[in-house]
Amino acid sequence: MPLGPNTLREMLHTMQTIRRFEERASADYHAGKIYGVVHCYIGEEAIAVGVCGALRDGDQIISTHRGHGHCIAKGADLDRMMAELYGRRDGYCKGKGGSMHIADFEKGMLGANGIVAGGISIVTGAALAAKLDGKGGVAVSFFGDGASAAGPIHECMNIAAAWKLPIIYVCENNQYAAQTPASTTIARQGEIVHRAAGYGIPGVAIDGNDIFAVHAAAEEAVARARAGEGPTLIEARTYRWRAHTERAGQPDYRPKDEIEGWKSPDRDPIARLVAHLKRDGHLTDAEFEAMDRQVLDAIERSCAFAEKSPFPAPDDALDDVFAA
Amino acid sequence: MPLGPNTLREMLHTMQTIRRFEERASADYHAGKIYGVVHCYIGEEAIAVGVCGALRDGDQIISTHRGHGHCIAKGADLDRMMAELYGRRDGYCKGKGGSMHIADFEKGMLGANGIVAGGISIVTGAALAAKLDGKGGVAVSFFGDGASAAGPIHECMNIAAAWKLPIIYVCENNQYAAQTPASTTIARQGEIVHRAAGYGIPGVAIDGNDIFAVHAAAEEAVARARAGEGPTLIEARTYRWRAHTERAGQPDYRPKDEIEGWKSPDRDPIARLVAHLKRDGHLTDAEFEAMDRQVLDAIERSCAFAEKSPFPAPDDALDDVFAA
Amino acid sequence: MREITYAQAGLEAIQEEMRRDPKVFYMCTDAIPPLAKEFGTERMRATPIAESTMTGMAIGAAGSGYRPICDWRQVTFCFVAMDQIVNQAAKITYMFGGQQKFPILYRAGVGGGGRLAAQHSQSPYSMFMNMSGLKIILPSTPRDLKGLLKSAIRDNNPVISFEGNRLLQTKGAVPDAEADELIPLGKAEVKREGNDITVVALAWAVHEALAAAEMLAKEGISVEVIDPRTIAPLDAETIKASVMKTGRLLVADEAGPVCGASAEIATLVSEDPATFRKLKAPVKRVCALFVPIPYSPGLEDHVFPNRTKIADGIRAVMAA
Amino acid sequence: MREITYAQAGLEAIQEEMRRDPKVFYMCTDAIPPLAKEFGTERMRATPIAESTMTGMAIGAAGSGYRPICDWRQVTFCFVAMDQIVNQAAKITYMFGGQQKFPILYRAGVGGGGRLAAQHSQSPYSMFMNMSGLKIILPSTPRDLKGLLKSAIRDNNPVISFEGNRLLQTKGAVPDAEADELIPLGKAEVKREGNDITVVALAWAVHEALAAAEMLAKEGISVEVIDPRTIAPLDAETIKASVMKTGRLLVADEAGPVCGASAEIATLVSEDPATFRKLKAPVKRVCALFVPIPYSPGLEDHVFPNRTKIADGIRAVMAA
Ligand SMILES: Cc1ncc(C[n+]2csc(CCOP(=O)(O)OP(=O)(O)O)c2C)c(N)n1
Ligand SMILES: Cc1ncc(C[n+]2csc(CCOP(=O)(O)OP(=O)(O)O)c2C)c(N)n1
Ligand SMILES: [Mg+2]
Ligand SMILES: [Mg+2]
Repeated sequence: MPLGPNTLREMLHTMQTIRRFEERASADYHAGKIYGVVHCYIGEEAIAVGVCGALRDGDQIISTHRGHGHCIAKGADLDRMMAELYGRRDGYCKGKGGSMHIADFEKGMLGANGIVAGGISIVTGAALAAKLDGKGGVAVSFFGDGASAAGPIHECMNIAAAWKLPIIYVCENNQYAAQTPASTTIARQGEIVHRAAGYGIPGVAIDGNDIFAVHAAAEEAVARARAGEGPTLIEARTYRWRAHTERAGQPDYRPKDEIEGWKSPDRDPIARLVAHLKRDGHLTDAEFEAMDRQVLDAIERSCAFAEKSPFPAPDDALDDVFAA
Repeated sequence: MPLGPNTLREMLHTMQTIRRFEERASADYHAGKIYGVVHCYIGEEAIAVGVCGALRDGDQIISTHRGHGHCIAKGADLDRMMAELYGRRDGYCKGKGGSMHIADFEKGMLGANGIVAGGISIVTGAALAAKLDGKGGVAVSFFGDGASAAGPIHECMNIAAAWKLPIIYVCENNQYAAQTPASTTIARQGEIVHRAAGYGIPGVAIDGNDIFAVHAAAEEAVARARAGEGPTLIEARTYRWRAHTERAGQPDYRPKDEIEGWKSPDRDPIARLVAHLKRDGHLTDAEFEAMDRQVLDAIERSCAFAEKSPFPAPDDALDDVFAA
Repeated sequence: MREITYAQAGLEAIQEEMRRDPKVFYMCTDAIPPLAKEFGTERMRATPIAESTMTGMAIGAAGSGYRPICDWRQVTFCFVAMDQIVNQAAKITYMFGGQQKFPILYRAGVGGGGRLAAQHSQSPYSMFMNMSGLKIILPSTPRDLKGLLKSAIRDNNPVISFEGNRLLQTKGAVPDAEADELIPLGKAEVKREGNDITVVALAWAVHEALAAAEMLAKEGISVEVIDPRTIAPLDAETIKASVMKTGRLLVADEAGPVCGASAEIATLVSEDPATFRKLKAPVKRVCALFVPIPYSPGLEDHVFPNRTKIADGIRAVMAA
Repeated sequence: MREITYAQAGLEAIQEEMRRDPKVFYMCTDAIPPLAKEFGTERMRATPIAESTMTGMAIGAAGSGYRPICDWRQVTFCFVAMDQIVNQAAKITYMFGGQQKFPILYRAGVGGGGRLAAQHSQSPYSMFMNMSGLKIILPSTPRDLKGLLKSAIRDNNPVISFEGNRLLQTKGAVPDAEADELIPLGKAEVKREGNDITVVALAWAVHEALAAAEMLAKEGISVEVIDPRTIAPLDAETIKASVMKTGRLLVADEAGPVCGASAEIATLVSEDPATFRKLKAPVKRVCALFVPIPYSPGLEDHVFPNRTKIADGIRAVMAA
């Protein structure tokens, strides 16, 4: 289904929200309000938004260590996200999880995950549940090029293919695992799409910075999954703008011009969507500025919400080890 | 290189040795002289022998829980093998390992392994060592169709392809993992060869009961590996004649006529080689009978050797935890 | 009451719970024939050999409203799934602030005696006790197994059931289906009362300890045998109450001693001022020797504890 | 002597051994820049994110004459490799009857304090101590780290080096390359002498225990602080000798208590008749609370032990 201008503007809004959210998260991290580690998704927004745009309520996704984008795209609440980053009681995990562990099971977001490839089998289990439920639910596993080298994606593609599970495996190939280029550690010069053949499932490689390409590939894969025809592997080629993590003094060994090249307007997924909408007369500069102000306001509110939320009491550490 | 009659007779001898060794091991297991668990390779002999026939001294292989065939094909000593099965001091592992853990590092046989897929990365490390040595050494990883569903083979094919390691991954596809048919748990109706594409390495599916096909595929893969061109995946289709293990009362849910069909002379790898040699005038019935007697004698001697070897002293259990 | 085997008791627990609750389903690398027959391949799922994935799928299915049972068969095979156990199953409830429940039963055989050598003869339960977030049962009798498995399936958390390989064919009285007997997680049982020494024994060692107690009764030593049944959480109260009475503690376990359940139990007693003050003798562990398990029968038997070694240990504590 | 950081000391140990022995090479999911620079990509191998395969490849390379170093980075990541650790590396020498040597060094960061939440703040060393076949070091100072790593690389067995995340930037005196100082595996060090109580402390907790000892000296309590440095095998003799003198034992550890190294150390002392008889007070563990590690600073700090909690523990033992 071609994307109408309203849908596209909503998608743009979500992409911009991801970017602004992370700009703020990174600033607040360096300001000492957010702790531990923050992995930014900036530059890759079209993937989460394009894929989640093909899903409906009740569908489930799982994320990686680089989770904010997937959370926001699946409809998570900015206030509770920011409160979690701030380590507060009203955060999604009551301050127990932080950036690497935000989840919203009500929205079908089964969590970020600190372990590379650690979530793939979990969401494959959600796909099995969807199949057993028989209501046409679909699951999505996001994972990185780095994760493609680990066993779980293969075990899961095999079982999902053999059992025709309704799942889409979305590889966000940003060409690096931390400092290591995929071309040095991943066969076929870092191309992952070819793995699909081993399991007899469709494999699609797309420009992950093109929201149209992402959404189209996702729609097709989702339709297939809902129809009971099994999994699809999508390799979305992209690039991360920021360093692997926000840690201070963290070096970034990627070539400077490579980084800058990916930030250019003809490759930036947001700039590309803005240009498209403007070209077709569906967006003006002023409208985009207004949208951005809205986004920034929402993020400002989320920070205020987070600031107001109390830190958990020390003894809260003893709760939630087990469910009742 | 086409196989000459002498080589073929040697191969036949080795195949027959594997079969007779296991017939005896299974009889002695049921007689209570061998303990624990014994997994028989009977029916699959052409694979071990065809592949090891393409190797030279210094090349290394690793085996599975179904290890006797690989040991014998790589030149392990029958006496020390049988002594290990009997749990004796002169066994390969001084009675500490038993059937699932026979190894002969001097012969380049890096061990059977009780863990499905457990040895694949170990022998991939041996391939890395061979590459670092720079002397053209090659490594072989045998694994089952069941093991193809587990992560290690994929992690290893990826790294071996990315690093062009001199290794051959040989999948012995006997169509079952214990009681479970590969067609129900392995994508593409249980065909594994297609996985090679994901890593950009050659994948070859062959009749694993045809010693010529096995040997030819192995020679090509070995040549490639020695030339520094990296790994190959070989899928050898075969069948196991006996139950998954020799445990008493162990049921076998495979269809009876399927089992019998694979035992027919036109599928039995030994009968096929015998027929070939006879057709070409390189073997007579009498010669094959003599060969078989030789084989049986050697096995009888190995049992006598094993019987004569003492059981380890109880306190020997405390040795060999650490190397000096 | 009927007498059935430990293996049969385990099967009955699963069958009864699968009948009771359609959300319960079973995964194992081979189908279990009676389950396949009764519940079909949708609910008795034969999986590929991919324990890591089975383990993770159980988490995802549990988070989506199911109550999966994931049978690793031997504990040995679950080490390929250890990331899913340690980093996911054990922590997911907590990390996510308790927003979702993860009712999962993991099953695994433990223990040696089968001449299966080092990889297939392990009893590493304390590795799992070491992390918080898991409940762990280690039943020694058919009745305990059945009642604990049923409780485990109804629990809203990941529970691991470690089941003694040596116990599979042992028989014992078990209430039938109508009784629907649940044995609560976290409650030890005094398997034999006594006054002179407390023996805390685990799984197969319970039976060996009872046999040792029988022998020693003839020597005038009165042995109390406690079976924790659940090892996470441990029922420290029952153990400590016994030591308050006897003033002596021996722990008998088929596992090795180092950082074992035995060390934990010994420490519970020696760190509590009340029980410490009552101790008349040093605590003692009678465990496997600290080596991988060897294959040859004489070696294997030498490595494992048994009733004789337990009895010797008790005598030593009595004499200390 | 020069003062260098713990991180630098670790790097020097690797560099010196790689210079000394061309068979040593290094695998890690990211290249370590100074190693890549000096030794090239053949010997400083950046691997895919496949710790299970790295771990197994190290075994195969070791069995083929190399001395690989496999850096898991955080212990958390090695759980995907647990089969290779438990079922292969720890048992291979034994299972194969000692026919081959497997010299391997595994490295992993342990410990919390970084606000990294449950998965990235683990100290599960006792899970590895529980199995035989592994040697394990847990150094607390730059000097110990360097000397133990050098010994570990020269050892003919799989050795795991657990390195405290909190220690990386701490500084200490370290002999330089010419000294080629080797610290033997299996030897504890008395880090501070004292008479009233023995505190066995691990890794980061050594420093907290020393700080606590300093505080308590002012209260007239003389604390002996022992750092095992190697936790497999444990130097039981040094620990017991200290307890024979002091009659009291406290174990301080950043890990949780259950089936921990702390339980093992406590049990060593309470099961030995000689030390048991000398005990004037119950043993005590000062460890992390038994929960997954939470993210928010106040929660995390509440969960971990520190000098204050250790000092309180010591006072409690002295008063018991
Ligand atoms: C099993 C495991 N190994 C190592 C790490 C450390 N680590 C965290 S993120 C990362 C790189 C991941 O690369 P990729 O999958 O491509 O995702 P990206 O960061 O590029 O989005 C690594 C190595 C980890 N978290 N888990
Ligand atoms: C990780 C693991 N899971 C399960 C087992 C139990 N097991 C032993 S052999 C086997 C079947 C293996 O099938 P396959 O790889 O096809 O080899 P085959 O037995 O057919 O030769 C299973 C499930 C194991 N040894 N290791
Ligand atoms: Mg990446
Ligand atoms: Mg098979």
